[in-house]
Amino acid sequence: EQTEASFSVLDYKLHKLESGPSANVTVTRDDALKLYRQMQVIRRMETAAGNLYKSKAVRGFCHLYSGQEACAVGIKAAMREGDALITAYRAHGWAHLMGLSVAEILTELTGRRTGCAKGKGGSMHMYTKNFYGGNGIVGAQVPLGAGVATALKYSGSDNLCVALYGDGAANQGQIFEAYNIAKLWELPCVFVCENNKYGMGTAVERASASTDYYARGDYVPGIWVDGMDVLAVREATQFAADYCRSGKGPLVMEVETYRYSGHSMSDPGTSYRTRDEVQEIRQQRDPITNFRDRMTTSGLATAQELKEVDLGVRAEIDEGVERAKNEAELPASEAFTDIYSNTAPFMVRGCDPFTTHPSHTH
Amino acid sequence: EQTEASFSVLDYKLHKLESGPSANVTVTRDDALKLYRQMQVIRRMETAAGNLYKSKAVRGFCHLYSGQEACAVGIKAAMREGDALITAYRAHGWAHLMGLSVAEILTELTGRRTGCAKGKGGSMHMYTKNFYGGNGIVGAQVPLGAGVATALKYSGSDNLCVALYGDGAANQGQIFEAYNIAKLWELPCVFVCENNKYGMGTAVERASASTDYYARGDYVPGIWVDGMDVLAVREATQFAADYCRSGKGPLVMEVETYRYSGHSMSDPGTSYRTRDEVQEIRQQRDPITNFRDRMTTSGLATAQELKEVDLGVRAEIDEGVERAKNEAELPASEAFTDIYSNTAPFMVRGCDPFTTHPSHTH
Amino acid sequence: QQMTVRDALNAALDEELGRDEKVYIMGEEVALYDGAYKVTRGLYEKYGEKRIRDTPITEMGFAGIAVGSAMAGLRPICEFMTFNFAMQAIDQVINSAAKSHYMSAGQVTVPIVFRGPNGAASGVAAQHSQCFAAWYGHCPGLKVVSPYSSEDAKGLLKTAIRDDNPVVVLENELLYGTAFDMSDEAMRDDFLVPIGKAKIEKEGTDVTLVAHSMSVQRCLEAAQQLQSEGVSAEVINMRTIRPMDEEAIVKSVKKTNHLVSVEGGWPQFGVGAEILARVMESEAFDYLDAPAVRVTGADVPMPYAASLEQASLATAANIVNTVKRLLLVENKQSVQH
Amino acid sequence: QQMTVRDALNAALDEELGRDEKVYIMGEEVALYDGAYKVTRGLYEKYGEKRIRDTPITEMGFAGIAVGSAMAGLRPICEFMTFNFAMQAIDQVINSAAKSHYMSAGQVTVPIVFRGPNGAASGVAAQHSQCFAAWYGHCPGLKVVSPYSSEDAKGLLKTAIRDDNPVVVLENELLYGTAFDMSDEAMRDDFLVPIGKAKIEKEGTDVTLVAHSMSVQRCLEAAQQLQSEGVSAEVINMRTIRPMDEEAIVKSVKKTNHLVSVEGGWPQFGVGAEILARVMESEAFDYLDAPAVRVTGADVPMPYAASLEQASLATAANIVNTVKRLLLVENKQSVQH
Ligand SMILES: Cc1ncc(C[n+]2csc(CCOP(=O)(O)OP(=O)(O)O)c2C)c(N)n1
Ligand SMILES: Cc1ncc(C[n+]2csc(CCOP(=O)(O)OP(=O)(O)O)c2C)c(N)n1
Ligand SMILES: [Mg+2]
Ligand SMILES: [Mg+2]
Repeated sequence: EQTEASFSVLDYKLHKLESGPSANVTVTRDDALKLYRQMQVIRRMETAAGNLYKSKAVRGFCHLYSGQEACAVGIKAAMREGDALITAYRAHGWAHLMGLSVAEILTELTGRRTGCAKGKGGSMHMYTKNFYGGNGIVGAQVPLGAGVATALKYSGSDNLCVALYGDGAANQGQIFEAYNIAKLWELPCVFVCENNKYGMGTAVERASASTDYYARGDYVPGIWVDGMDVLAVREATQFAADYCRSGKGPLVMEVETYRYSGHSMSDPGTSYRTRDEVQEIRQQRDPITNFRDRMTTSGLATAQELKEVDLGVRAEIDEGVERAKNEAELPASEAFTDIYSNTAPFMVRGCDPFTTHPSHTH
Repeated sequence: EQTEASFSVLDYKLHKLESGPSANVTVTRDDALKLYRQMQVIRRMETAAGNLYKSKAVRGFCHLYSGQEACAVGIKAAMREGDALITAYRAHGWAHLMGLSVAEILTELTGRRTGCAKGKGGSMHMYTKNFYGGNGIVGAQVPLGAGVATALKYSGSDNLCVALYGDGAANQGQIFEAYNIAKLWELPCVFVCENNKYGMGTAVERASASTDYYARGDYVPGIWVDGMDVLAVREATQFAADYCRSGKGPLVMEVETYRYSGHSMSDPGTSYRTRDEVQEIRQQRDPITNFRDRMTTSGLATAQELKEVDLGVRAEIDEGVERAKNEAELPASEAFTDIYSNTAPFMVRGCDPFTTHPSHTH
Repeated sequence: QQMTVRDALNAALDEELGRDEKVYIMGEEVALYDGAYKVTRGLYEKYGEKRIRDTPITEMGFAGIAVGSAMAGLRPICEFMTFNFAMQAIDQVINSAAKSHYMSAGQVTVPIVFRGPNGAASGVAAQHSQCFAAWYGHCPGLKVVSPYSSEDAKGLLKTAIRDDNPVVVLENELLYGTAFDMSDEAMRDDFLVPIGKAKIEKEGTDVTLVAHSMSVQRCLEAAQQLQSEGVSAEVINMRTIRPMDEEAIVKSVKKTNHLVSVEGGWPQFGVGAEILARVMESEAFDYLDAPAVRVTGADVPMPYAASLEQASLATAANIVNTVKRLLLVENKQSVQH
Repeated sequence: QQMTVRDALNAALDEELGRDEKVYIMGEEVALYDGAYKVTRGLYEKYGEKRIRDTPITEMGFAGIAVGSAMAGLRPICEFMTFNFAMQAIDQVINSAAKSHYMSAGQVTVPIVFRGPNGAASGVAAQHSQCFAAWYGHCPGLKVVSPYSSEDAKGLLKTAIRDDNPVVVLENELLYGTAFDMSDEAMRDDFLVPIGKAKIEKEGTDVTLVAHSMSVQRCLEAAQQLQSEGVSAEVINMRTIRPMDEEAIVKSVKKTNHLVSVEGGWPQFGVGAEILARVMESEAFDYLDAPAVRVTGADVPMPYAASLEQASLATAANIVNTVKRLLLVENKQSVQH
């Protein structure tokens, strides 16, 4: 049994950087087991969320992260205590990595009392300490993330903020506005473009005049990394974080990845790409399968050990699903609280002039 | 007396272009006289506008173009019949070059019947055929210009649209959105950044993480040109126009120039830059003085001939000022027309429920 | 025959694209993907990429481009995937589209349609559920329509496309799949519904219910319930938010002497506020036997969970209870508190 | 002593910057240039560039950054050079600032102030003259204030800065240079004006005039004219748009039995619409001896020229004429038509 092993990762691409992270990455057995487990939890949780959606227990939008697990898990592994993060609506995995339990996430999706946002947020709007959501407006989270970085720098901490966005979002003007201010103010912000090849049904080349997302910060240095390789992502994030913490300002990181499901549950995801394309990536580039192979081949863990991890994951998910189905529903009164913070109680106007509700419950 | 002469201009800077315009520019005597006269009309008209403002005949904002004449005149000289243009609020010069008389412009400023927008637009909002304004919202005119280019391409013409914006505007996200769509759609649009060194009181380095405005289109090729040299601007615009007309899509052109006055009439323009700085540029780089010198030195025209031109210009301006002061004011009824195009007459609500006004005058 | 609102909108687009070469559609996913909500289904295949254009996710940029192209003579139909996202572009809608004709004293015209779903869908939470009728209705230079049925949808959209001014067409995602009867006239390709005219969906004598979009349905449900309790409600489908058909409302109030406005959006500074104010300022005021009141969405950002969302959206019960209060009908179901 | 609104705002900023290290100011030209309208004069010099930050002209970007920094614990004051430009950023104001506390069930707080001049200034035409009071007032999650006098300005801004929620402070450029009396209390650094409470600027018995910002001045002028004709007008300065002080209005109407709302913005779906609707829905309705009506800006994009602008902005004469109509006072000046 190995206590650590090294692997070579796909070459990074660099923009306005003299040197990049190491293409040879070492990982300990413990870390590897953790990374593996986290990816599995996300994969299985998304499957569970998808099933709950199909059974109509989840409503509205539900965007799954399956296929992209190495991005979140790799980035999180390089983040420090106190580092902050913000992402878009494809947020379940991140909500979990940042601290929410599977049950808190799934019960939010089904609108139960234990939901992490008391049923007010739903799939797209989950939050916890240092995790600023969950945002449903494409691109809007990026300036917000730069703002979080502003606060971190302002308070003199050496923490940073990671702001994620998709390849579709990458064309949004406000992202360029955020790049500019982040560079002028030397903000400790890692802008991460998760390039999963499509924004809804639009392939990257159809939406972006340049698909070199890592270079689109112009004067902001950038780095491209294989987003299907959790070790590469971790290494690149470590590099980016060091860069930011050293006071050099922001950095753009493109993680190239793939989304297995449709854009959201209502999208079969087959009209704008072939089933073969999806199958091929699942078979050849799956971040979990490949990492499992690396672990067993290198002797970091045995197939049996990983199977046990899988069983533990399944139990965790099963419990979450159970609670998602059986916890009590939220009372209607909950709809009228939390409109304002720290404000004297008042009566909230309901749907007719004779119907009002207290703004605070006791 | 020479019929034409050649001059060398400051080196262009190129972004993602193999080759650029010629640094040796030839101009005929007739063209030179026209360029000279146009610059003088703008310079004198702006002085007149400023004076009318100071005498309180002009209200609100009044942004003068003095110092930047070579940009507009040089660009216009390379435009073809049917080419379109849009700019921001520093629009008097352009309004004139695109076809409005000095009197139509100055009477608009003083709110008289013959004003080019019937007193509804004022300094920032002037329009005429192929000239889409005059826009008071920083940056907003750039997507509009790309839209005009969309229409030109759609209708199969080989005309193009010039969309101008300032160095301050250059950071606006919607400009990057416009670059992207213009490139994807291969629009015949020349994006022109008039870098006059300041956006209100903010020097370029304080607002822009990169001040290489000609390169900020990333995947859109760009060219830098000396905006104080009307011949350089004309030559570069000719190059850009040829590029666009050949179907290659958009191009970014940075014209480096200088604004002599404050940002608007309420800005003395001296708190964020020194008087010396302004004086030095006026003395050494003034586009009109320098061009006059070139003309006389090369024998394209005599000092006497240019003096006569100046006299003609003065008469034109004087007449405009006269009318600006003496034409009849606009009747209040004008405030209530032109809200909608081609719509049945209706009564417009005035300032109280008992006061209404016809939407159409006869 | 029956037709869904989606198909009615699609037919309107198809007919107007066929009729005028200058009409084109742009927006996210409108072409290859057939529209996020499939309103543009089949049009890309039929008209090709010159006429049906996918855009990047850059609302401000593409809305500005659409407006510019209208200024230069085209007749763009700019689809916003939902009007929530149009907030990123609202400066171009108001400052560039709505005001340019006026600022130019009529020299610039902006014949453009902004369309897409508006208001709450199901379970899409606070950022995806806002109703923008009052915001757009506030602004001179814009015309604003909000269709309910398939006839409304087809006729108003066609009129909007032919209008020489910027028209905001506020659709409703929940109605896209709803089938309505279409008259023979409405099936024709010259069917137009005038902007600025409301429609009486149901005649009645005791109370006037004025609503737009989805809320018309709530009113019709309420009217049915009220009928069974002996109250005859007249239901007015506004169809247009700006210019509002004040005359239709006044006329109805003169008959019924009671008015309730119903909408899906927030109560304060909403559509109902304007309706009540208009009635107060008009001759209808003297005919009111009770104050006019508003039924609206609750004054909260929209929550996600079903149990909470339900409490935040006006139902037929809210309307019925409100009407009974006004009419002092014996209140069988007690008013919630 | 007297103080201009500009100085009052400046004092509020200075005091709160001094009081709480987490408060900082950002916006275009707020630092080196001392503010486009000089509201932040001297603060950069005093507090330095960490606390007073110039931004590039990128409203959506810097507003988003301000909101994000509030989420992470700072208390930003985000100046918009005017609220017209905030339209480019309104998605961040509504979808990020106003809704996040709710969507997160209280986990995220957004203690931010958005401030700047709102409504018409002089001769700045259609794109620079819009009043956004009704738009922002529409949205739960926001608080919206609109000061008139120097006391209002100082007290409301200080309260807004200390509030843990997003507060939109709608100032008025035309009032910046106006001097008002300041009480001793108002000069102190602990002077606060509560959000949600209106102020009676002048007591009266015959008609209630309700207004905000600049329009309060128009009301006071009108009240004076009316006085000389024997009509006693009560003038209510709303101070807050959301939450509106309905109680104050109702109480006054119960006394005067007449109501006129006055505002600078567009008539339809404006502030007055909400006031009229509220009164109609409240107990005040039964006390009205005549319908309440609105005095507003005209229903046009703002024209540039003085002669046209004047016809588009409500004057004291509009108020006087309107009140006389309501009160059926003999109408010496005939109503315009
Ligand atoms: C401003 C805005 N425009 C449009 C949408 C609708 N929308 C939601 S997700 C999405 C695609 C985004 O693609 P990408 O950024 O690549 O992220 P991915 O879904 O691939 O993770 C679109 C168009 C939105 N939510 N917000
Ligand atoms: C969206 C927006 N924000 C702010 C303003 C206020 N403003 C008007 S002009 C200007 C400076 C623009 O500078 P630049 O683009 O360099 O143009 P210049 O004035 O130098 O020609 C600013 C901040 C505005 N009109 N629109
Ligand atoms: Mg994507
Ligand atoms: Mg400039």
